[in-house]
Amino acid sequence: MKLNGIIGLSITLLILSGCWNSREINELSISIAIGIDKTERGYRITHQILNPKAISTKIYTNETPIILFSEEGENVFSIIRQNTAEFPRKIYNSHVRMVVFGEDMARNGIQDVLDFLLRDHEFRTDFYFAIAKGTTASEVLSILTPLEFIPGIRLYNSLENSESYLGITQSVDILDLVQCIISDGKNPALPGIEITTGEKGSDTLDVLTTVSGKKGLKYIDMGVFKDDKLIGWLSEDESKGFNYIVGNVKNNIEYTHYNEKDQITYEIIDSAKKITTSVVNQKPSLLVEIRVKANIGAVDGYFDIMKKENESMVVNLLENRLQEFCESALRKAQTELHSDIFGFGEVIHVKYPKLWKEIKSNWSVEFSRLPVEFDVTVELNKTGEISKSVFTKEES
Amino acid sequence: MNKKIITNKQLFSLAAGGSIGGSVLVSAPLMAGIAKQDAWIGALIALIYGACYIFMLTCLSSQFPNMNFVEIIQTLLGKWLGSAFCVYYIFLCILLSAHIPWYVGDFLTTMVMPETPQYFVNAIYIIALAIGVSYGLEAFARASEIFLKAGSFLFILAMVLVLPNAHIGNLQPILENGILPPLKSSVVLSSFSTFTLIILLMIYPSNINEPKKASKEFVKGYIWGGFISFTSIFLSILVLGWNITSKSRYAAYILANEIEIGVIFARIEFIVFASWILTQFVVNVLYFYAGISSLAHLLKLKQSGKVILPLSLFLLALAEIIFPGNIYQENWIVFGWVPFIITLGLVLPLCLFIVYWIKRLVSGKQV
Amino acid sequence: MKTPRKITQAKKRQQASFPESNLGSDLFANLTRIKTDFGQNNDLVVNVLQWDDNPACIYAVLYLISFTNKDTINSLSDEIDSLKNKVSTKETYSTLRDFFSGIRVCKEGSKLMDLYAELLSGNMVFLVNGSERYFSVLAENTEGRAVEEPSAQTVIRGPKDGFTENLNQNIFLVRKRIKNTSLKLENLSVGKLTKTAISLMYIKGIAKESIIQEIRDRINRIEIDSILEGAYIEEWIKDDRYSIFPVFLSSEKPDSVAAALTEGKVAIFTDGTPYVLSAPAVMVDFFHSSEDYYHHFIISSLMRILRYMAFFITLLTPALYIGITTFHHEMIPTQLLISIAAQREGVPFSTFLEGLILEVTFEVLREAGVRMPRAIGPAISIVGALVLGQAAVDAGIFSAAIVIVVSITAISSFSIPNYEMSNAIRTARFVFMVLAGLIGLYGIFVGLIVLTLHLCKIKSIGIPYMTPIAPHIKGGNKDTFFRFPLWSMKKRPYGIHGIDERRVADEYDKQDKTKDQEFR
Amino acid sequence: MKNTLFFLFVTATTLIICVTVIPNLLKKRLYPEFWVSIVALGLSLLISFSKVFDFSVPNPSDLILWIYSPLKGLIQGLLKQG
Repeated sequence: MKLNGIIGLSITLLILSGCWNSREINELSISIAIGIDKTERGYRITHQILNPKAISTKIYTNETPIILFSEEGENVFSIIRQNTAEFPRKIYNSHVRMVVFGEDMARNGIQDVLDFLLRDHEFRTDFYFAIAKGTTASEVLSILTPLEFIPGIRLYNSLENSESYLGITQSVDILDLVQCIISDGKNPALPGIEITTGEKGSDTLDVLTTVSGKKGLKYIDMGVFKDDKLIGWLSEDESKGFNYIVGNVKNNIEYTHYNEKDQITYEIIDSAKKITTSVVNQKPSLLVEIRVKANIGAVDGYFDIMKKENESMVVNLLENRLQEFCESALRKAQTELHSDIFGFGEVIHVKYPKLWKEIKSNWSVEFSRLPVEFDVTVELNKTGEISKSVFTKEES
Repeated sequence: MNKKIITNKQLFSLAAGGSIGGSVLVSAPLMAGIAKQDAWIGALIALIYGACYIFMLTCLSSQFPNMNFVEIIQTLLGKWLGSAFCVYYIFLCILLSAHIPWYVGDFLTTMVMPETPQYFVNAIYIIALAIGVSYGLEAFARASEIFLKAGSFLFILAMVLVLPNAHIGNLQPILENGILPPLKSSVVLSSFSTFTLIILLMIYPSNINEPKKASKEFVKGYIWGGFISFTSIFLSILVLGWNITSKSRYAAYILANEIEIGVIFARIEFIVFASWILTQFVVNVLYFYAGISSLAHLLKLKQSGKVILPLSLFLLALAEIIFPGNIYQENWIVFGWVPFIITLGLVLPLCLFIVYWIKRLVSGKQV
Repeated sequence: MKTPRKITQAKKRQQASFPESNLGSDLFANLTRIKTDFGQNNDLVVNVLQWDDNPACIYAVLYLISFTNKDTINSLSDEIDSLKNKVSTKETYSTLRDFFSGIRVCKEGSKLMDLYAELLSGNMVFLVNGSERYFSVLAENTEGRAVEEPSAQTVIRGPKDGFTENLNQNIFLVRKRIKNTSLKLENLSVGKLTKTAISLMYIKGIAKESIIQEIRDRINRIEIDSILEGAYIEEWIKDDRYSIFPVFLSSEKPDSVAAALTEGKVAIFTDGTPYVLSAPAVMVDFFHSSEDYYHHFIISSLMRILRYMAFFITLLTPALYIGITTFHHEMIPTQLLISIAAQREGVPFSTFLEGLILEVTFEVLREAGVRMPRAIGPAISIVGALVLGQAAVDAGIFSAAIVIVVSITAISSFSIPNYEMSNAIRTARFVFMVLAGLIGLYGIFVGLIVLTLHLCKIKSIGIPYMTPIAPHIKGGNKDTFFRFPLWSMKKRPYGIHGIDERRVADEYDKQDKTKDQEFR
Repeated sequence: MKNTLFFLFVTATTLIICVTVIPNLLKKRLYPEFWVSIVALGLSLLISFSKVFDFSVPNPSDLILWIYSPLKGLIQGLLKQG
């Protein structure tokens, strides 16, 4: 009997002492997006926290789907913990979908925050980054969005969608970002978010009941970094060029004018890049070959695309257009920003390791002088459900 | 004589499990720290000379088909020197049996549940360990077949699922700093996955049902284990890049974090942990078993099963103090573990081999 | 080395209570003796008869009326009447004996103890005045349940007859299926008090001699006063007595016992129970149904995979749910997490407690379903479904998700063909739930490791339980996870069979198999 | 708190082993087993004491480091980066 007592005691000890990390789901406040701003005191961290009651389809409430939570302090981790002092539930960060940096924050450097995000066990690696262009991250996170009630998830989804169907953004997760920052021959570029203007504020539920005229969020431009500091923005066209150069375009719409007012619209369905490098007199030069497959999306006017001689014209128009994008992106990066966001340095590193060791330390200067040529090849694939424009008059 | 007999297939599993368990989650950061993007070449090199090393072990032990390692040491080195080496060997086994629970506890309290005290994680693990050892070699060898299959399957599944995230650019430039760094890094890998297999000599020739074909299975098992370790290092570098790999603590787990294919195959990094703990468990039971059976030989214990429980408790206590923190642990691996295992795993068998040859030459002359 | 000595001691004790005494030559003295030994037993019938007023021709017929078949008694008395004229004075005993041994199963003896045994097994005993011997005639009442469809192991396709409580009937049902002289039967009797008849059945040459001998030895070593069901034997002769996993395949279907015999297993029949044990049985046997072999092999293989999935679902689903929702929230997809979180708003219990309460409730419902009278079964299930499924969730006491989890577990636990295996898994499930509640997935992994170790450790009559998975047998996995076509299962399961290892004739390999297809 | 629980756990387990296993060993005259058990239990108790009362016990890992400290420079050259 004594023995049973002791065994029971030790098992109870073992069990009583368990459950340290157990937390019921309804005791968590699930953070979906984090905004980080630079302030005078240090940082302002904004959490977008789910309100499960409002999202649940069964219970009707008048509450907002998210609760915004902001705290200011000197140190990132301590701010995140600070929240517990005011908030009934511990903030849970494993489901963070977006991390939004305020523009000031990005310009001051994001390296220290990234170290924390990698080190803390709650943060996974599958969230994306964005920069609030011209505004603060907490502003961005405070905007409610229709269709997808949770703004953080909306931001995540539309970033992925705009990457695959628009080709002006790039989704960057923490490993990519860190690799870009620590690599000598590559600099990161992150998508920017802008708040679209509207008369009505978008931080109450009322916004979901109106149809138009509200504030919204939109991905626009790409922020170019040098190491971990934001130094400038690529415009929409330059962002496109950037994405073509790094081979990040999967599907995209382009249009060209074949005369003054009529346009041909293309749907890019595939794009591949190949960067080759050669060294002449200890000076590297690059050739970027971009191969693009495109369908015809629309033809205005009476242009007959089925004519043999017109085909090459159609192709040339698009090739020139794409070349323009790429060149403008390169020009911006080389002359204005001096930041190698395309990873040309890495290409040289792989091909000419010895040369790279010499020019590594001075790469941003070297990069600005780097001769780069573009060779865009377009392959026309399909013409859609109709061949010629139906309005083309047949000459019979 | 109720000698425990295991099949060749089980030897394969034990060797492979032993080789995977020690290395798969731990060695990639160290190797990437030394050889950067060429660490995978180091893994290949380690695999090649490791196979030769295993072959040497089988050559040595097949000369003494009815003895285990402790008996071989005592026969070749004499009573006093032999016993000294045996004590050192037992020290290795017991120390390692406490290290592995520490790794499991450290992993869990670092990556998954930081608020749980490590001794609690260790206690649950060590209970399983004690059950495993007390069930005996035969039962455990059978279980190791299942552990190896399940572990390999889960690991390969994870590696296949993470392939879409691979960037071939992370491997380039190949051999930027010459062949020397990969060679150096291979020493680290083999001190985790190759030299540790010395413990299998406790069972290798004497407990096998078909000793003639066994050496082949031994080498095959090692190669399978080496292949899995290689895959983990290769993909860590391919996906994470050498820089993040070398700076992460458990690279393969972070690697599995990257798995995201549709909705189904997302957030399943725990399968890497599952495969790791399965193979880790194989290694750990082997160490504990080797420790206890050599202790039994040295002190002439009649019923060695009776000391499992007290020793398990000792392991639990030892795991609490063995590494004060992971900074200590990472230094210890380089300055303690590598020379320690090389002494026992490489130098000792080589010495035994030489002594054996000398003795044979001497006795040959006499005949 | 201990057991044989124990047996002799037990025998000595037995002999002390029943003194070794022979019959005397005086009929009436014998009868008095028997009557005193039986005491005030109303069902002992002693019929003293005399032919032709000859004092030498006095004989007595004894039987237990509850045991004997009335028709047999009637026909016997008719037969005796016809004998009347042939009987001479001196040879009454031998005449009677010779006559009956010609037409019925007859046993002779002279010991009182054997006589009692004969009476107690339902035979008629003849005693003749002046003879020191008796003989008994088989007159057992074989009336019992007719052969019916098995109640616990039902099939869609395949034979629908099931074993009954009658031993001879059961043996007949199996013998009918294997018409071969090498089908051997051994009769044993176990139980000091009950003297239950046990029969071992095997096919000589196919079953391994060492296994038969082992089972025989172990059964002989049993020392218990009563055996009322095969489970008593199983519990006594099991290799690892504390293991909850069954190592004897119990079946109430003659066709599956016949199949087990052809695989080289040994069947153990116990009198008085419709369940027949077969051993050695390995883990995978408990996931096979006799129906697997009656359907197309691809379909059967899929069914088997479903059953193995059901095994894991039963074992792990509640534990995984508890572990993941209380420890590893990062593993749940965000949308699912939101919906679970919304469901759990306002639920008072922790997930672990919720799971535990509902699982226990389910077990209670299941137990109630087995024990209660048939007629109120539907009522209970309605109450159970309504209370658990609807009201508890609506009232906000339990979350809907946990009800789904428990239901899935319950349903899958019933798709495991063997009830004992299903019980074992359901029991293990609670351990996993506690482990998951303690430390999450890690606890589940360690639990799985220990479970695997345990399954690899236990044996069934010396055969490792996980054969042919661990130890892995090359080519032995044709009838484990999948069911390969019958013609490709050329050998009997490894480790069990004796000399005769092939199932499919050797010549079949050499035949030109394309010939069959030429007809098309 | 955690240390106290650890100490209690180790002590309880030691007690269980002392009650169940040790008398058996003595009864069967398995003296080597007895001494191994006593040493193992004693050491684990010592370690758990050290956790609660906050004194340090020698760490076997330090022993290994000390044994191989002459090789430190060699290993440093061999296994550090480059």
